[in-house]
Amino acid sequence: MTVHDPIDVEVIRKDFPLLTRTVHDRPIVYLDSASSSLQPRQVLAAMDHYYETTHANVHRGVYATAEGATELYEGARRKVGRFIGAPDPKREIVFTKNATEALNLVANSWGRSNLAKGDVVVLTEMEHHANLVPWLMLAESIGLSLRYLPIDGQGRLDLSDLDRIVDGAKVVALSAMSNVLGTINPVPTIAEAAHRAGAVVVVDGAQSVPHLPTNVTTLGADFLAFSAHKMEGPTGIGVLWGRAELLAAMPPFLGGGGMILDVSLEGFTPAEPPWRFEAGTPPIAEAVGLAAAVDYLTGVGMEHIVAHERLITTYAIEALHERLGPDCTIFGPPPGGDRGGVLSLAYRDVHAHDLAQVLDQFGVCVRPGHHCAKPLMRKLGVTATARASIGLYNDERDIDTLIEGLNHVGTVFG
Amino acid sequence: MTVHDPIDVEVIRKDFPLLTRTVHDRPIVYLDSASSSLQPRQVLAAMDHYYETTHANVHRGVYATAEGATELYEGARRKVGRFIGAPDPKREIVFTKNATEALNLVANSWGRSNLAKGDVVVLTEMEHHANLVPWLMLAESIGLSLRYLPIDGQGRLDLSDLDRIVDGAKVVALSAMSNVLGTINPVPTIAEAAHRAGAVVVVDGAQSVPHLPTNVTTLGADFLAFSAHKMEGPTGIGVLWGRAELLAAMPPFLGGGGMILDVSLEGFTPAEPPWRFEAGTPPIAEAVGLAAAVDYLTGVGMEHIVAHERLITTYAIEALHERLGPDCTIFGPPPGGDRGGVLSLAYRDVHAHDLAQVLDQFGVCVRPGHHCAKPLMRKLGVTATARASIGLYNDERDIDTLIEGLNHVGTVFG
Amino acid sequence: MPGLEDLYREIILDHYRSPRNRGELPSPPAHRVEGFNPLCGDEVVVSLDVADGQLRDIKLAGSGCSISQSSGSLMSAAVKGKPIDEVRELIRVFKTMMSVHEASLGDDRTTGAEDSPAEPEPVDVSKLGELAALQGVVKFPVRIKCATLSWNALTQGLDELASA
Amino acid sequence: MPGLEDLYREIILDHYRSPRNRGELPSPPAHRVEGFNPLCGDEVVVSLDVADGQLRDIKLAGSGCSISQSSGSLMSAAVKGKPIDEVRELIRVFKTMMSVHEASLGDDRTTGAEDSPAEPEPVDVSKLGELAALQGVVKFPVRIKCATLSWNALTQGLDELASA
Ligand SMILES: Cc1ncc(COP(=O)(O)O)c(C=O)c1O
Ligand SMILES: Cc1ncc(COP(=O)(O)O)c(C=O)c1O
Repeated sequence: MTVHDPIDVEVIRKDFPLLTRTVHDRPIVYLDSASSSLQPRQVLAAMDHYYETTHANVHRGVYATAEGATELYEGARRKVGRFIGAPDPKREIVFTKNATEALNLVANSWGRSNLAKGDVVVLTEMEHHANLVPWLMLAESIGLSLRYLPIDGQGRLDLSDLDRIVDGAKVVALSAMSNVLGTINPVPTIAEAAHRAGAVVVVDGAQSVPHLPTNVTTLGADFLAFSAHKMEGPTGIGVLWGRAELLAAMPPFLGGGGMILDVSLEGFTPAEPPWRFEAGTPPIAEAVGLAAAVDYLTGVGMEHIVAHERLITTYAIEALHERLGPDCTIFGPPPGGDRGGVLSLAYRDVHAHDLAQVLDQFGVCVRPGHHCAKPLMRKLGVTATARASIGLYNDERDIDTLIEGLNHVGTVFG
Repeated sequence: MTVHDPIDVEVIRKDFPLLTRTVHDRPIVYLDSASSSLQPRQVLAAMDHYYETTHANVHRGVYATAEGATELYEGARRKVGRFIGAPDPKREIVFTKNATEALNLVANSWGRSNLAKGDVVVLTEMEHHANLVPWLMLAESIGLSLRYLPIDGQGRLDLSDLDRIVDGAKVVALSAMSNVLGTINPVPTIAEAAHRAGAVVVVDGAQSVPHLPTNVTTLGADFLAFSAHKMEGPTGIGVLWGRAELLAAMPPFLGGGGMILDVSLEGFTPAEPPWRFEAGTPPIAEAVGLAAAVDYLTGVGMEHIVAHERLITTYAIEALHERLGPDCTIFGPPPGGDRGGVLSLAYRDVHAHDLAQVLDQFGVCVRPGHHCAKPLMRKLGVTATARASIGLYNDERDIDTLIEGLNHVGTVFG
Repeated sequence: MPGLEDLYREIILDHYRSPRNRGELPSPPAHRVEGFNPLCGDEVVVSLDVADGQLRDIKLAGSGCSISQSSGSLMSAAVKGKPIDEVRELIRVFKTMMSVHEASLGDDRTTGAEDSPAEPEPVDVSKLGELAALQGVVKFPVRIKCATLSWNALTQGLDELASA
Repeated sequence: MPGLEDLYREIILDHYRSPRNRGELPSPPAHRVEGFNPLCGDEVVVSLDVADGQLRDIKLAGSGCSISQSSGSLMSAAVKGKPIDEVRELIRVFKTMMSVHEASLGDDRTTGAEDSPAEPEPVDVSKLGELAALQGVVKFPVRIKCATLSWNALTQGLDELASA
């Protein structure tokens, strides 16, 4: 059966200037979108245009460019909100510096005002440090009891004990898609159990929002965090979506300009959400860039992106198995509906660092390391993997070059 | 006496694309650099070049672009460190999202680990909310005693009681230059008294670093915070400089990837500074842009910038007095060595908002409001001022247009 | 490009120079509400004397720009002595005129077609009397918050009284 | 553009495949130090048996890439049985070869002339014996941290013993 690829990769690739560069005299093969995606020229043009025609600080100016900048910034907020199906985009989208700050904001602001000693927080064994360390820090500070949803042999969450694990929990915080295993977690199922148990559901969407159509309501999330730089947007901006009622009841996180209603030498009154959580000059140009990235992704179509990436992921898994056989291990689930385009690889007993080094000679960009998921690495029994991850601009030839490089690893390390 | 202007404004202005735009059919007159400066094309080009040739996540890749991105990012750290005379640029510069986050970092990380109930923190009556609200929040949380250095009738700090006020203080936190009054504070003198009293000195350099040559050692600072977007750099990045020994003893602020040495399901070990304080993907392109801004400012020469801006500031103050007489009030000190280019204006009894609205019709960008310094506004007996602030690209004609606009205010509100 | 004359109509400047119903009512018995515009520092204090479903008296204090002051003054003149449901209806019509998007500051109209929300319902400006002079404010989105400051405080006051 | 042969010299691959002095010494009496490379997850455990100013025995455990493993193995072979000051001197020479900038990862050489620090002192590679094979690592800045991992742990161990 041939599956139709809804994306014309040749056309898409023309939008990404970095893909025209060569590395060690070979065309670059970018397989590190899970770390950070590339940016299309439309995103760069939107930011340049902003700086060249409309830059000004937001929210406090009446002159034309200040008004224009404010409109662009608040327009970006609404656009991002609609992109994830937020019921009230204007009030529920908080711009942060990255997904990590968004998760810290939840742990600190919501956490410190709603959790007390002994309260149970449920995480999973596959969490990124961004959705782990903030809770560990909070646990150290106020004394939480942390529980973990385990993973099974194929890198899926083992839900056989779900109800018992979430029982009595105040928070269930989990990644919608693993940045190591590519597993797309059944967030709606887990959220339902969590809500039945009375817990608030915090979803780390850093990997899912760029690659899957997202609707916070069907997801069952109470909070959702993600980063622009993984979804064809710029560095320097992330997003926290939170349910309006929850945000409204939360104390500020950082203090400063823009997040207050009034300040005296004795105290202050915070502003309404989302501004309450945006202290200081926000990432204005970055919000403009993120809005352009959302337009870009929407223009291509998230459904098409899913289909294309699934095609390439399946091709990659099958080709790696066929051409490298038992020399190559791929962590995570087999191809299928819950399999995203993140391939953590091992090749014989060669260390991930060495794999990535050899692959670099072929222009292939893969990332070696623990991928900020050290507990998961321990569980998998490795210290590092070499991770190839797929974006909308990747095609079968990229996978072929990856395999060519892996074959050469065999030659070097014989 | 004619004073020589070391800057050729016509040449400088060519670098700033936004200055070619018109507003209401008039050339834009940008007098809002204290809110956010404009960006020269060199800064935009550096960021575009980065995205188009070298973008990758930092610190965890071995492939060519990841290595290049890491070098650019760490190179920016060193360049910024040298720009402010940091003794150990590599280890003492923390990139944050803005000056506000930098000050929150100090209040939270250093503050929570070094301050206890009843401890004295000294601020000034002219602080920006960014250097006020974080301390108010900390005071609310752990119970601090806040004292304020008062201002005198000319908008200078009144130091007659300095030793008594800082006596017993653990922290003295102050702005090096007021964003409302333009006052350049005698930080070295205050820092000396603070250090004699055993206090740590936190300097808000958001207004001073863009406009004055800065050396953290001669300043006597223990911490210094500032933002790129006020110094011809991009939005989305700020800087905290801290003395190496202080940073080394501080706990992390935000938790996540990049700031850890090790993580297990039970706890974590933080990395060394500065990385300990940079959780998640940092503002990489923004660091590249900030480095280009530092190059730009250094290329023009900070000494030249000071001289030029002083010239325009003096011209402005004198021309406003001469041409508008008692109709126009300028808050802050008279022209002189401690007078920066921030002019908070009142015109008759017309509200700042209306002033700015009329000025907008002349293409003049000034900012009305409390400038995130509500306590200072109360002290000055106003709810808002219209603030015209000067950058290296402003000249006498900009001031003339400002005055033309103010004259028209008289006509409208007659 | 809207000109200043759209904003600074003669009625507005008149109410700015000579605000009606200026001051505070003793509270209690009057109900007192404060409003801030965090963006520009404008403050308003609205005192309400409500009895028998009627807004018997209203006074405004505080300080702000010509738009926030004149809007408050125009509002006080329009609502004073009116039954509460008439007041509520006037608030609704006025806020519709102000396009209901003021909370976001930058409103949808200006950010391109695909960003546009459903068209706001047309407003019967004739109901508004002198208040119609504030219509020009809509062309200056940043000033909408100024125009609605005292109206929001009034709404809050009525809500508090209703739920007390 | 440096090629892989600069990095993966034969000696390095040999020490990677057959690491010398592998394991741990019972501690106490041996001194035990752990090193992490947070960037890639490499871990090393160095056990030191020091007495009478002499590094009597050394063993290395942990896991990591070919560079960190072979560097550790080469180091152990070079320092085992040596007087402490000779060990310290070897560390100094080795770290100079590694260009002392490893802490910053991106090092100054590559970011333009005005960024360059003072030239590092020239290294007498002849002192290094087989360790000279690691010279090629300098061309791969990201890998310098791998090469110095066990050396930093050794330094820390000696420092701890010296101040104990
Ligand atoms: C004196 C002063 N401190 C702090 C800040 C805060 O800077 P940012 O908004 O970039 O965090 C500003 C600018 O708004 C300022 O003028
Ligand atoms: C699953 C997951 N969560 C969180 C993050 C953190 O994102 P950022 O570094 O942009 O804050 C990442 C990416 O590194 C991720 O993959």
